[in-house]
Amino acid sequence: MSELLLLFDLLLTVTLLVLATAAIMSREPRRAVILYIAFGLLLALVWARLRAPDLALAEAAIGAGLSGALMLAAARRATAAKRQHASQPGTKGETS
Amino acid sequence: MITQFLYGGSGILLFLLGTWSFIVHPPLIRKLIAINVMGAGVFHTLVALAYRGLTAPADPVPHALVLTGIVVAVSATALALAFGQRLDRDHGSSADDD
Amino acid sequence: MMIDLLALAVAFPLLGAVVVTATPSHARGLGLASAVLTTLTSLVLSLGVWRDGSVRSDFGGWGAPLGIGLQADGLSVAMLVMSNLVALAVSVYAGSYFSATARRHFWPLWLLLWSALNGLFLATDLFNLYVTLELLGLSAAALGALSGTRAAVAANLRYLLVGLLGSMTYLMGVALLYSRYGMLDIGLLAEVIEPGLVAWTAMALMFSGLFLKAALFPMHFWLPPAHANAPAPVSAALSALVVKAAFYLVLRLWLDLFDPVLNASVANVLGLLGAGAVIWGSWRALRAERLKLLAAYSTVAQMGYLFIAFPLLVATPPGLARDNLLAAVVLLAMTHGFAKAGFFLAAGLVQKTAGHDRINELGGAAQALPAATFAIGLAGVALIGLPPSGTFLAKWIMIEQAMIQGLWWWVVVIMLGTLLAAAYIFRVLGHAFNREPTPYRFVNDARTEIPALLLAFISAFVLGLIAQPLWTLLDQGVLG
Amino acid sequence: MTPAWAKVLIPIVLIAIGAVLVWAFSLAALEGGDRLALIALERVPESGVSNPITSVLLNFRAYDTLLEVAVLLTALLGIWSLGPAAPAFQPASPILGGMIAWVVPLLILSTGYMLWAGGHAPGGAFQAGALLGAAGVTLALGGDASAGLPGETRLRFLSVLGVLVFTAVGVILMALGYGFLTYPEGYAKWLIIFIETAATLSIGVTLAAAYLGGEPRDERTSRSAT
Repeated sequence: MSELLLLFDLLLTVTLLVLATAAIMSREPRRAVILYIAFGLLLALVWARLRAPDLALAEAAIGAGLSGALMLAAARRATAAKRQHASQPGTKGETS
Repeated sequence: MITQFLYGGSGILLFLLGTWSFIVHPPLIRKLIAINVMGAGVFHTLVALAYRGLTAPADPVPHALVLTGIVVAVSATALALAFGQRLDRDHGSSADDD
Repeated sequence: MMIDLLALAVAFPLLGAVVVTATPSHARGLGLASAVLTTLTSLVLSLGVWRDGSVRSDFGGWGAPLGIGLQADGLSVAMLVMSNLVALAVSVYAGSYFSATARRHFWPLWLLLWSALNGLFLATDLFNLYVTLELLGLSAAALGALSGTRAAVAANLRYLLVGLLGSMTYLMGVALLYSRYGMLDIGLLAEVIEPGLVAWTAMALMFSGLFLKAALFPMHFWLPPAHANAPAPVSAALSALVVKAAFYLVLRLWLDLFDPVLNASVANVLGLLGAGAVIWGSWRALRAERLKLLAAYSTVAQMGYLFIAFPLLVATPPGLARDNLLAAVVLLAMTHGFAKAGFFLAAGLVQKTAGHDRINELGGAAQALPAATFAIGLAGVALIGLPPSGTFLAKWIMIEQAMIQGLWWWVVVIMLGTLLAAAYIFRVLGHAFNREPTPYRFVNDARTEIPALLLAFISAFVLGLIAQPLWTLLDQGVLG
Repeated sequence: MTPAWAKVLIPIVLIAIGAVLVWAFSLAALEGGDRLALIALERVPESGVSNPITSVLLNFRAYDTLLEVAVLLTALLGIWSLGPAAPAFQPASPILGGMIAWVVPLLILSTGYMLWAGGHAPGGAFQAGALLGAAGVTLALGGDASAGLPGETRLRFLSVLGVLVFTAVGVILMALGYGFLTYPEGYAKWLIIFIETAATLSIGVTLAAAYLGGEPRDERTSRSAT
């Protein structure tokens, strides 16, 4: 039983870290935000497992949900601006 | 105990990942994700430390701290995004300043 | 009927912010009323501490480990008095500085910042401090961007982000302390904390977060653009109070919590960074092209002096000499608060009248705005450290103590910084006085010029000459 | 932007910091006790609510929570001070519109549940407020330029309601002689529910308004179109 739980814990931790890394490394704003939302939702799951259901709810609704929605709107604007930018001749699209 | 170490350790790792990304990635949206991952690391560490096994109830004090932290983080994120949007509007380019 | 002045010092500005947000058309009147009420509360509270010793109030009736409280002792009250007087002057000035649209944004944010400041100076709980730090950081960045220029928005966005990085690092330190000692109250933690890796790491985390917020060299990069581009009354508050709050917290944690953990090498590192700040900040101030940028770099330098005090404090054995040194540091912080606020308010007036604040083109400002120029001159006296300013007394004590302890290199740094400060102040005054005098009125716009003059006057004359009460005040709690 | 030496140095420094942190936290967890956990859990019955986190947030450490609501208000005021909002989203398609008509009442209903449940089960003002805010965001996504928010006067009032009620309760209790935010015996439950209700409304409205961005103006739609 406890070995199974430990395996579950390990799996959650590894997935959590992979998602965080993916969100951080992604250059494309929209994908980064979506990965971040996935990370937040998984974090909520982990907290539910750690006997913090209040926090799981808060993280899912606020941390992943509303922060995610805010950043997603910003990323959408950024992508739109970029596209508009690239379509105009003579201006450089940003390459960071 | 091992659960605390596993999750607490991953919290520290998240904190460092966030810090690193905050330092090296200039675009605003990436900095904000970095700050939020950093915060998630701190919160995750606190939640892991509050955990006292499957049978005992967890320590409610760190939980309350984390809840406060989550709300503060979303406030800061919203404000920073509004700053970024204001810069876009003035400049007509994306928020990739500094 | 019971009156808890500690709670009211935070609750009044909060309620003021609420009222001003709900009725933006009366923002100025209601805002000024809240400002006066808050200042009065703080002054009465301070008077009580001065007479009867430190007070503490526990909210919720739970007491220390479980609940949170506020506490006022000599050190916090000294900062509280300075901050509230400066903030009141800034409020009067801001009353006629902002346009009608900017006013409705300024007042609620300003009162929120004020409640964060009062809450920070009176806090006793490590996590409560984190919340006040965030309240302070968010309101300060939003206020700084009120001038609406692209440079201001970009600089204050950076300030906001750096501030967040700082508070997250601070919070990690708090988490570490909580996991070891299971409590957050500073007083209770101080009783059980023991030197070792845990305490040391927590201190490193918390201090590095606070250094970022205090703009300690070389983490000062965000300060000059953010402070130079903010509206003048906001610049005054940011430079005089907000960075000072982070320094106060370092001092508070140092004295109350980490005293057993600390050793000379940590203090020397702080002193070294402080020395770097003094020299680099003064040099950049000397080379600055704009008046407000000069003032902002001067803040970097002046923060440096405060950190130079740490190695001196550690080297001095407990006793009268150390108490004097500590009082000197507080006096230095207070004087700089008044002086820099007065300087920025006057600089804002110059900028508004001349339409720019380029130092080389200030010719004749002294004639057009005698009161503002006089305020800059007086504030300059305090920034350089000429007698009878508080800075003079404070630097004198610091130099004396450094000589006694044989730490002559800190003396060299302080002297060098003083010379550079004299150079950049006289550079401004030289440009302001370079035309034939024409008879103008001394005071042109009383509501903006008098606050600037008063602040500068306090910094140059009052604090140095009547510094004795400060010693009495610091006896309440910190020194005793 | 980042020089090559920094690209190598920063990770090395961070890994070193990480090693120290892991070590310190392990030491802390091994040596540390759980004193505050026991004290807090023991005194939950005295707090007026049975959910320990709500006890901590709204009773033991209520002052923290007051400042936290103030932080949220600060963010909203800051967003308002930065000028008009970004252009609104396109009006939703009929199918999405139909879904929104379902989702929004559901979210508002669960806000009420979450608020009520917070006293004894997982939930509370912040989770409830977030759901209320999510209802606003959903409306905004559907093309509602005001996200269901009222006009400026009422919007301003709702956004400060949380801080107002929280502080006023504190000050009134102080004036009555109990002490700032010190609930008299027997009244804790109702005062907490009162504060939480006000805070939930404020949090929801603030989050929705923050998502929308821009100053509150009754002529909002005409402004954002330009």
